[in-house]
Amino acid sequence: MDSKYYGWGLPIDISTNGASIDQLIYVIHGLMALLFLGWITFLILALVRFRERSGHKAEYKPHHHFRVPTLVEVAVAVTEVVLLCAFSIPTFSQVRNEFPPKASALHVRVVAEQFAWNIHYAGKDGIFGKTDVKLISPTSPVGLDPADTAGADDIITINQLHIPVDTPVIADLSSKDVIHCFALPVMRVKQDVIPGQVIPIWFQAKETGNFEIACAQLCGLGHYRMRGFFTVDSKDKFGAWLEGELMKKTGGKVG
Amino acid sequence: MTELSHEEIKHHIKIYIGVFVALAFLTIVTVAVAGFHLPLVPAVTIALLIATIKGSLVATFFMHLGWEKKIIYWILVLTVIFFVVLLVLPAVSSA
Amino acid sequence: MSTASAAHLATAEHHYEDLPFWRKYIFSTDHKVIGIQYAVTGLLFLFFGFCLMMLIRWQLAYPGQPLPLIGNLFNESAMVGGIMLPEFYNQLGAMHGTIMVFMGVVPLAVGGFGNFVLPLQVGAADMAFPKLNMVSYWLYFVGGVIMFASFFAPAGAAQSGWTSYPPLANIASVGQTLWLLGMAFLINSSLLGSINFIVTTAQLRAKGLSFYKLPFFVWAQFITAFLLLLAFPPLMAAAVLQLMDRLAATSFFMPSGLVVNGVVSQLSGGGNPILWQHLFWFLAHPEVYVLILPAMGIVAEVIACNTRKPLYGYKAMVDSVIAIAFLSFVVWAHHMYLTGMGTKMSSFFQITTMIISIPSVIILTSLALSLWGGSIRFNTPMLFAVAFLPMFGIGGLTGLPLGLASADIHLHDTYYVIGHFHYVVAPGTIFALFAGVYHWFPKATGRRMSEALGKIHFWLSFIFINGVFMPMFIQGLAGVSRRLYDPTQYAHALPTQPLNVVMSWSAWLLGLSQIFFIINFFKSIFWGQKVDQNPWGATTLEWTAPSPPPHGNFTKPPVVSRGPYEYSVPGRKLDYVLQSEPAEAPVAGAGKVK
Amino acid sequence: MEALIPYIAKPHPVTGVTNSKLGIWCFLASEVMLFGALFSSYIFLRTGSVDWPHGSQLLNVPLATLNTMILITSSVTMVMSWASLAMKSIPKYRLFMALTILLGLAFLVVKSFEYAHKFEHHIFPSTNTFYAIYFTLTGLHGLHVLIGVLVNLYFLFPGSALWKTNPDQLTGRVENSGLYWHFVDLVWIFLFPVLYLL
Repeated sequence: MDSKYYGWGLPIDISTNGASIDQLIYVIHGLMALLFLGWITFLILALVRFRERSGHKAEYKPHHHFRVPTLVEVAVAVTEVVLLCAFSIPTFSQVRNEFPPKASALHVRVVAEQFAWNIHYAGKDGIFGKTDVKLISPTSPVGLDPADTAGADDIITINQLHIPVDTPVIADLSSKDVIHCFALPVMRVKQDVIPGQVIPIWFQAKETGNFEIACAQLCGLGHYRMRGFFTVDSKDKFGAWLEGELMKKTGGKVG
Repeated sequence: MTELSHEEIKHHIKIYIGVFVALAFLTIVTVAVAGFHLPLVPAVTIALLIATIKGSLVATFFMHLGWEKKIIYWILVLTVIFFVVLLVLPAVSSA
Repeated sequence: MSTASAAHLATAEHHYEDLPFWRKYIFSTDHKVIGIQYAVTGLLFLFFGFCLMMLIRWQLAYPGQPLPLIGNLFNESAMVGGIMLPEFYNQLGAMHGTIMVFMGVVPLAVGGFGNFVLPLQVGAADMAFPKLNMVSYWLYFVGGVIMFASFFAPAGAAQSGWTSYPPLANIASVGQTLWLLGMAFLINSSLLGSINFIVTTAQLRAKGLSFYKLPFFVWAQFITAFLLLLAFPPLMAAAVLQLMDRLAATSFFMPSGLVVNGVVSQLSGGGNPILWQHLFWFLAHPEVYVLILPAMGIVAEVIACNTRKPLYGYKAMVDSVIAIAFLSFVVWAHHMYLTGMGTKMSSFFQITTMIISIPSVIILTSLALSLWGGSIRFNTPMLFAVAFLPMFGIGGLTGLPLGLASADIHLHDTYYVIGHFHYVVAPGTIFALFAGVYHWFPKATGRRMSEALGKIHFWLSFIFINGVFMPMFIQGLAGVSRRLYDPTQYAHALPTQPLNVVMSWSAWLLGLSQIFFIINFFKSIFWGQKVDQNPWGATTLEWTAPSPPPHGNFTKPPVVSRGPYEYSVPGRKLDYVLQSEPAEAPVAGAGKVK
Repeated sequence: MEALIPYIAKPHPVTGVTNSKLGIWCFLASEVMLFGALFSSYIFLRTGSVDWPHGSQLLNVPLATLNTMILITSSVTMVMSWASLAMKSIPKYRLFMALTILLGLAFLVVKSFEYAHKFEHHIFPSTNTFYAIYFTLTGLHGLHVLIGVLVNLYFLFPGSALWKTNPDQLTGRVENSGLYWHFVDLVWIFLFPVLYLL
């Protein structure tokens, strides 16, 4: 975790969607600074020029109607419309609606629980094994049904999310107990994980590296230590990792 | 209301009896309609229609809203607007 | 006012004088005594909430290190060897929010200032329902005591944030049930209080005081009362549902198939946690306008009085306040962009959020433009009121990126949000409340607070409050989540950890600088400089009554024929004209206020 | 001891209402929002659920119809008690107010039979979300009926002493209590079909 990823401002952006989000944040902060500076100079000017001093009297009716502020207010309204329609709404629908085709995407299930992220990979057959709440136990965090053959090659990791670079990833977020919030700061991904619902999100990484998963919604006394490891591997390194995990699971027997 | 004369109040009492009969009748109608076990949407619309009629009868005559002052109407209009926003709330989450 | 003469007023007055102490000061029905009771209790809870925050800041600046001096005062469930436990940290966070919002700022801004100043400014003898007014104070008091006592409940006070999101709140300890009970009392107290405000403003205005001659402070309180009246009951309903969930094992907010720390939940399920969020934020957004509108009212009064000129755009400000009231009911879900909401709905709430920012900008700009052409006196209330403008400006501006769903993806539930709403509430509302205390202290006690101590209090608070909240935006942009017991666990939060030390020291020094206010406040009650009934030369009706006003306020019911801010009227000796001064024949040039 | 507050018994010349009438209507507005939030939760839970049962199968509809009739009758006797006061006839007022109180109590008795029947069959709010919202809605409504009965009891006995000193004020107060009572009846008029018939 070297520090070129994180600093005082926005963290590094390695997501395909990240650019449009960062652009909106920079543009709006620029406008806010502009508006605030102009506004503050007026305030200081007015305070100094109209301070109480001998020989100076307040005017009962200001002799000129202020046109500038109304123009500024109209300008603020117009910029807000532009920010909405040109930046925010399109980006949000891109993030929320335009899912990549399932075939070309890596599909994972993320099951949050009080104070850990369980990541469920479908394995080679690409089919998730059936899971049942009653089968959940310390050794089987997502309650994988051993009888289901599709689940034999599934891999379940705790706090370890590996994804291949330049490949779209679809993650089905669900929670076992309370509301958590799945956040990947470097991917500009953040989505509440609501128990009783499965919320699909998608993201795609542009660079490899070791990053982290954060929980952004108060979920109890262990909320602060619900940190997961998010690793973006090259395609073959990812394949090798998956293979390694399968070996670990099946104790060397062919999956 | 307090400065109504005797004749007016006697007239009002006739109205109250009339409203009572209407309410009783509409209650029986509602229960009868429910007996048909209509599909959900028509059942809801009819039931709520009847309930709204009964409600407006109670409000107009028993609660004297029929001849109330403007300030009370303003408060009720305001409340109805936000009541509707509140009822639209479930639609918000499913959209 | 019926033809009852002043004599009748005197007998009512005389009868009041010989009431026993506990009827005159404890269970009083005089709006001024109740106002002071609200204000003092509100200030005490504000200070208590502030202390909770100072503890939080220790854990954030030096995570895991024992708290010096008072560390071992806490029992085992809170601190072990002076090191704070996560449960206690979450209690501090949840109760800091609850106490500051529901038991500190609202009672001070609406209960204290509203009760004391509104009847005087509308020229009424008292609130429309004095007994109801007393009941609403004591409901608030009981609610406050329950909240305070919940710290000593087994496993401590509520610890699921001031928003108490289920299912976390449902499975929390008994402190959460006490939180819900306390909230029930606070909600009903504000509800009954708002009825009093609406009826007093609508019915008991002095003769000639039409709605558009009302001071802006009265407008702000009047509109706030409607927000309280119509927005609080949904939270009452949500509290009832959560109480049923916690006590009767219902599942309004508990979905089926929950597994809580390894145990499959036996609840019937079928509920939805999002329902609580909708009902909570349906209240909480009008609630944040309940926090800011009275502050804008106070700032408007102080600015008008100390610039010696009428407010700029009074009518535009009143229309904006009304617009804010309506819009505040249709923006609530911008707190919930990331709960899996569809793009249609998030677009709707982004649009309403942008629209509601416009009336706020209009009010802020009108207040700033009111300075132009004035003769500005920089006394302590004016310093706080003028500082309110840029501070609320920052609070408002930083709301924009949060209002845009795409930018909110990164900034949601980070310190950016904490910085945003604290800029609106701390250097915003609380600075305005300080301005109000300094401004109306002479009316309540007949003595002025010391200017020297006031100015020290202002400058120290101004510097340190910015020291606490400005770095939060930097942390927010870095993606640091809120409510983290130990931020150093996350790599993306490490670079901003030194900022936490700066912010914590600023917070403690901010705490120290309040000592100047506390000394000034209590010293001036007894030894403050005596003043007449209108020390600031203001125009509104409360300055026509003696200081402190007797029971029944005005010896002769005032008759109003002028606008609220008749300052520097050309052709007059004094630079202000009281609202209740009879209107002589229209002098050329002395036009009515627009 | 109130200072001199006008418009307690006489209406305000401009707004045309007394303080207490404006106050009671504000209170009823907040009650509309309270029950509105609960109805909204009902809709939220019902649209979100998969197998929402039909009220008519699980609940005793004839008993509820009887309860509706009781409450409607009590609304009439309530407004008659106010009309008797307006016609300055105290005995009629006492008769109708007593009837209203008895009908209110009858409603609560029928309601307690209904609850007792459910508890015997081990049906509790925790059984499923339908019963949960049923018990919460009817329970809160029943609480409001109980408070209405207590207020009316006050006006039947100690409160009516006001008749000698300030008849207009008592008439105004009984009218306000009537408005509250009609509102509680109005809530039941919507509660009955929503819970029992749909």
